[in-house]
Amino acid sequence: MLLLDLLLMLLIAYGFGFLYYGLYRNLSARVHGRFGPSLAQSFSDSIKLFVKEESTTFGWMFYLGPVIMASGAVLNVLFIPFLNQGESLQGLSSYGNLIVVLYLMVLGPLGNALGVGSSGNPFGVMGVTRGLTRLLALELPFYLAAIGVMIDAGSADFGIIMQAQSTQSNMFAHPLLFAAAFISFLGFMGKSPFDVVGAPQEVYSGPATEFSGKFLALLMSQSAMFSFAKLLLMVNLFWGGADHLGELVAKTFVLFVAATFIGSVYARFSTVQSVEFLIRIPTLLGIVGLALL
Amino acid sequence: MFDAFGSSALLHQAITLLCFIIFGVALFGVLVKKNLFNIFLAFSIAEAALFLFFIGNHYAAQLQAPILFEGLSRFDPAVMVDPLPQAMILTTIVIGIAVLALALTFVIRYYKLTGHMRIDEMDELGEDR
Amino acid sequence: MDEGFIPYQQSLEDEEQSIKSTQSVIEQAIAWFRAHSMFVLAYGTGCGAIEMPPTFTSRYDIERLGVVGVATPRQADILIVSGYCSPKTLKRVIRSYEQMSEPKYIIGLGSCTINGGMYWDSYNTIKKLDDFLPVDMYVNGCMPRPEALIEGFVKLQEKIRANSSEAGYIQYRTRYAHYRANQERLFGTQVQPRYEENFAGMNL
Amino acid sequence: MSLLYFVLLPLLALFLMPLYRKHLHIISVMLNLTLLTLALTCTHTLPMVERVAVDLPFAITFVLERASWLLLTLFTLIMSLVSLYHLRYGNDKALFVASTMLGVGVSGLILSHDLFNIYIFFEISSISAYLLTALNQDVKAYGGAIRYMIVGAFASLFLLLGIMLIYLSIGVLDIGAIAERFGLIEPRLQFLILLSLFIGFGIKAELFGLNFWVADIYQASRSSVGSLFSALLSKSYLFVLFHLTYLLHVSPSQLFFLGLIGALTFVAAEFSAFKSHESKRIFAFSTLGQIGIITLALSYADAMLSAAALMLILTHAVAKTALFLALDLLERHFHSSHSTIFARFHAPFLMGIIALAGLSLLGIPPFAGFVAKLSILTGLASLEAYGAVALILLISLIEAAYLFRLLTGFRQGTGKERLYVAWSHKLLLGFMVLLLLGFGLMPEPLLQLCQAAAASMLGGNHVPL
Amino acid sequence: MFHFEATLLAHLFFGLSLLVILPLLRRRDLVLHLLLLLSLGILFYASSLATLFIGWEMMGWSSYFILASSARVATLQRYILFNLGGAFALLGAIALLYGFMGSLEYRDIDASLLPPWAMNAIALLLFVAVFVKSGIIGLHDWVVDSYSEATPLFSAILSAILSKAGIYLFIVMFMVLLKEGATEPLLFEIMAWLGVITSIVATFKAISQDEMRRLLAYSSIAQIGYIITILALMQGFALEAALYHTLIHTLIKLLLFMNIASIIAITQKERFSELGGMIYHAPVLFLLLVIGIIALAGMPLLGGFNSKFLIYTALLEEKRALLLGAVMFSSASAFLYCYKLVYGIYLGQRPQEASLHVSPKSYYLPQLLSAALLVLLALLPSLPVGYLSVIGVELGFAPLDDSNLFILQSAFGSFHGGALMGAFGVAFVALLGLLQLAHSKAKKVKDPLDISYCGEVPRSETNLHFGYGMGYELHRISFIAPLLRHHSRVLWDRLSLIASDFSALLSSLYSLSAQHVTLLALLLFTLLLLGGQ
Repeated sequence: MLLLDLLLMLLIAYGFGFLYYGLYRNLSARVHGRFGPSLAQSFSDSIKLFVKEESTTFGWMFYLGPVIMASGAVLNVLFIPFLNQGESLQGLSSYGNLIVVLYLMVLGPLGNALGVGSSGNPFGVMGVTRGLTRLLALELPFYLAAIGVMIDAGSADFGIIMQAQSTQSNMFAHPLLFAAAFISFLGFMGKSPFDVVGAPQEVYSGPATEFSGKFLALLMSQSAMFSFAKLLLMVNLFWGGADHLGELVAKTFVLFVAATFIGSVYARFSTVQSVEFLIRIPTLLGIVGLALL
Repeated sequence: MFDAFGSSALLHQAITLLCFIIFGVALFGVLVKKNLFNIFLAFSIAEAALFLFFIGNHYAAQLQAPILFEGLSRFDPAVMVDPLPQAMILTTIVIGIAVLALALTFVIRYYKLTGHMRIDEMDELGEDR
Repeated sequence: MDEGFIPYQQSLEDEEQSIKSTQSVIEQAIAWFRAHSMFVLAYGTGCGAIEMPPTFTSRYDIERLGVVGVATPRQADILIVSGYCSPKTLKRVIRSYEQMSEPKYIIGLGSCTINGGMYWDSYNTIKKLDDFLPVDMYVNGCMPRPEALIEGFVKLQEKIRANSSEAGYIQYRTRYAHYRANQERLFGTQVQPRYEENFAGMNL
Repeated sequence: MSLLYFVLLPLLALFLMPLYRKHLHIISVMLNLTLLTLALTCTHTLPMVERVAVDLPFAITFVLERASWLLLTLFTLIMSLVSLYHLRYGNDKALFVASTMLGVGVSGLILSHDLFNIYIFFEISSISAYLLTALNQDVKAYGGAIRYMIVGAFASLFLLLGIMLIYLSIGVLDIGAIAERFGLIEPRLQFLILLSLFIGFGIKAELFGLNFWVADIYQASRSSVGSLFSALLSKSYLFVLFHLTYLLHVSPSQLFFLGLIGALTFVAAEFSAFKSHESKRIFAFSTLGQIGIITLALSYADAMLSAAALMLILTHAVAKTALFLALDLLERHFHSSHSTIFARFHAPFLMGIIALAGLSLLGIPPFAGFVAKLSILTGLASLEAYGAVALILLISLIEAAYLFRLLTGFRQGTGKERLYVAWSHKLLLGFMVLLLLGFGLMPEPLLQLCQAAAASMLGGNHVPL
Repeated sequence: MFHFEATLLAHLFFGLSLLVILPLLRRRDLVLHLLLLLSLGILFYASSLATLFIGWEMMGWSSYFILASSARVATLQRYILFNLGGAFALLGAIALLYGFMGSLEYRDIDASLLPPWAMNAIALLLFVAVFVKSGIIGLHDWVVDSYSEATPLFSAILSAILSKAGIYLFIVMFMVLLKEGATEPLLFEIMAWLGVITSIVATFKAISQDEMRRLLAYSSIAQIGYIITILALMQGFALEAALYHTLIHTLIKLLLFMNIASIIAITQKERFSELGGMIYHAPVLFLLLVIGIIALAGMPLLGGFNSKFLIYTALLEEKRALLLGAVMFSSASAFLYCYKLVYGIYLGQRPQEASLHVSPKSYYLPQLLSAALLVLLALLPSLPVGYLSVIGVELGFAPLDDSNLFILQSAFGSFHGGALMGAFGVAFVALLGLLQLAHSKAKKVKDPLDISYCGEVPRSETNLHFGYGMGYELHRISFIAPLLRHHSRVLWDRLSLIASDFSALLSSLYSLSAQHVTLLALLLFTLLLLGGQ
């Protein structure tokens, strides 16, 4: 039963991940005044990459990098409950908690970074370095917000955190923390203005430089699932989770559309700029939010 | 200051004053003279001043010399001058001469090695030597 | 051969018929996905580079067809050689092509890639790209407009769906000696590493 | 068993020199070992009083109580060790004469219970010190000896003045008698006397303000002689100074002044050594530093602190002797005592000795120096002298800085010369370090001895007259 | 009443130090290493402050003499002076305590008798001792230099074992002996923030290092910073978190330093800029290092996360949100140097094969053991909890729940190590299978230089390894740049300069001629005569 539940969660994450990814491309095309590709375009892309005739690899670590990354994403999906009540779609959340998930979020990228590094391509490492440098500023506001939420709920357990929001969601109870977390969430989603990591021309796509075929396909799939996991995390932490699947879709959709629209209209920050921005505004918001707690 | 030392207070004070003048002269020599020989000579003078001061302050005109001869078989402070200072001074003089001799030996040896005996030119010791 | 739109349309339909007849369902599906997701490495070798930004942006929006630009050859399916190539540039073009994963296709953009175009008598540009790399689709004109390029993509989509053994990358593999000889003639001692060597690697 | 042996035996050995002029080094060893044995046999008969009386009060009195016994044993031990060290280098007439005389001088100094005798032994030890300084018979040696003589003569002038004033005022010279009658003297004269004695002994005991000659003298003399100066000479003067201080019941403010001088000695010496590159000067400064601490500790006139100070005298003497003897080995090899020689030789045993003795000197466990230092610190703390504790700890860091700079000879490197160390020397130095280690690990017996000694030192005049 | 000697720390340190010593058996300075072990024994089994101090100091000088065989003079001086400075502060505290207690035995110490000022002074002195040993920022110069200049094996001992002495001292003094003392809470507050500031600054410094062992040295400083922070809470669960982290950090640093020792043995190189691409030459070492850095970064799936989790929940329970934020920030920044370590050595450009040696096999044993323990702790995170709780219980704190070894409990939630490992394992295997079965076939490049490099063909002499310079960007970030630009060493150097100026002034007094000396003596006499009455 648990296995079925887990599979269902993965399927939902995978499906909605790609759907949202397609939606993102479509929506930003609309913002640009284009029609954009079909909703399934990203899915097609990933399938096509899976069925390329060949994929270049540089050795076993390069091979394992995307696998670790995808495993990380899978774990993230499994350890975040989809719903705030009932037995189903809770995944393995009772075996972990928010702190575990916060750390699981970096496990995949670090594993992938090993793969990138083993290719020996300097551009890949540049991208990884940018990612890690940005990460150190990106996580700070999110952590501050998460700390606030945990202290407020008195637990790091997702169930209790969502329970604590049954009367008033954290978004309204702690708007500053929400703001901090949201800005940092934008960065986690890798959207503009925080998308300097994979700058296509400047650093030749960054970490993804050497990945081709099925590796790229795996990376795309995990990215879709990972995005959904991040949406879930935000929904659970600040919007009290969802009572049923419909509410979940609605909430994640709203969050996603907001992130997409912001991403579509902002220019890219350089690494230094993004670090300085994140350290200043959202971090200050977070500190003030914690002080008001 | 030295009233307690018997009746020759004035004499004692005069001797004390004189000795301290000599002592001062000697100290001046010790501190100012540049020739090593002169310096050690000054030390001798200072010592002599001290001896004089000590012996002089024990001199009492009405007392006898502390010499045991017929009729005088034991030291009697009422009759004799205190003999101990004399013994002490004799010993000290001996020591002083010994030290002076040793000092002059060193000065001579030093002069033979360096060709000078001026204290302000002694620069063989110190850091980086 | 007939000219004009109608016979051309007809020929397309004929081809579609033949695809259906020769391929299994899975192969058809694979081909469909490949045709509808094309990652393009747009190599701006010559003046054709100016035509590509409009093609990709709001005015012509080629993303509708599933065409996306990528930065590195590893991820690309299609290489657009946009105009004349000097040997210096060609070296990089060949290298980029060789680093792409199969199946991979080349679009030659503009007349220069066909016969040298206005550089027909230049001693420092190549005249016929096909001597050095297998071109799958020529889009002629000097310069061709984005519409033409889009049509080229549509045509290439059909070719991909046809999954014929005539595809350029198969040609390059099977007739490598020919291409290599031409490259060596052009570059002399400064020739690139051999394609076979690089890709005769083990299968993990 | 007579206390006179400690003075007469060496003098006898000196007078009979022509009988065995070829074997002076052996005689020296035998003599010193005999004296050491004699000193050790006195353990159970303390306190001992010996009078060579003409007629009271005209008598020469020797007193051996707990404190002086401790120092006497130490002195004979150090003399034995140094003479054993020199055994290998054969007959040396000048060294024999000077060192034996030094033995006479320092033994007499601590044994004498009579101020004039103290003066005589003061002079004897001074003269032998001048001789020891000049042993090398080169420009440095004579220059150093001359400097020493100028300063020493100055000191003896003041000592003599003090003694004369005492005798003029109260007519006695026996220390016990002086202690009884000292209060009768007019206060201003009292002060003058104390000051003269302070200048006289202070110069010789190397206290701050009066000790600016020390580094030059150590530098001028041989390293092995340095061990005698450092372990015997300055300590005996210091002992007499404080013996008199305690007996004469000086005022608390004067004790405080002595403590201040001690602290200044310590600070100035350690800072001076910080930049020095001449190892003999460094060791001289280090000796000054230890004297400063000892003076500081003794100035509190507290039983526990005085015991700790005595302990420090003992451990410092042994450690310094080991260091100076090791330095002597180096100096004989390199004909230099610049601190760079420590990095130029390869002799693991010798390096180990230097390191361990240095650690003891610094007061680092588990060596005996640590016990002394810890006792001093805890003693100071129990007197609530936290400033002194802080000062000692802070300045000890400076001490560590220069001592460990010498120890960088431990580093491996090129250009190292293999240095041969004889077995006898290894045994000797090893014995000293083992002594330090042993008393560091089992300090109780030594501490008890020191406590008893401190009690007798502070207890005033307990010798019945 | 007091059985602290039978603790995890003592056993841990003994076991591990022996382990590291094993490969050293043939070395010349074995005696000194044994002495070091002995000093640790004395430290842990002490029953009086004097004995404790003996162990402390012996540890200092025996390690100094071991270090002396390889380090520069300036480093040695720094090492011994900082250590002695800390030791003397400890000695000062001991003397102060003696002044009030009249005894140095543990059992005679009753901190409730101390007046507040004395307790605070003792606490400050002990802080100096602890901070110096732990390398709190400003007092950390000696750590970095000595770690990087020690022999590679000794660096492991230094980092894995000796760096924990400060923590031990803190626990013994503050949590056992002076528990009843009326220490000003502000002091602990300052200590907590010092710890976390240290860890942040050290983390950034670590990122900008080019030398492997300097990076790890700063990393050690940062990790010990957390422990200091958490200890400053003075709570039972915090103590357990700190001890757990101590355990984990010991394992990690042993693993990492031994790994680096192997690399140095193989390549004879110390800098990232000269290394790279070792993965295909030494894949086992690579895997071991990866285990080490993942644990160091505190990620789940390896033991490193357990202690981080405990630290975070302890801070949460105390509601120290800002402190926790800072700790987590520093912890997240650590990913950068973790990656730099593995990239700089193992990934990136290939090495020149010709100059490689063989790594001693004995170096693998400590690494394998540490790695195995880290994995085991990930699976059974509650395994050492019972052991750690013993200490806490002995000190009067409530024990942690360890009824299920798979689950690490804390007041703020729990996690199941087995579930994490299992889920990851299943996902990993499944995805690997998926990738293998995919239509696309993986082809390994024959020539490792066949990278996509803008159409260029790099040659073997092309420098592709400039990724070792990662972290350079930090110099451009306005709030990090000053941290990287300023060194506390300047301060200490200036202090030393002042001391030597003063020294020159004073030592010129000692070169005066005899006449001047007598003149000064006479002056002193006169002055005292005139003023002394």
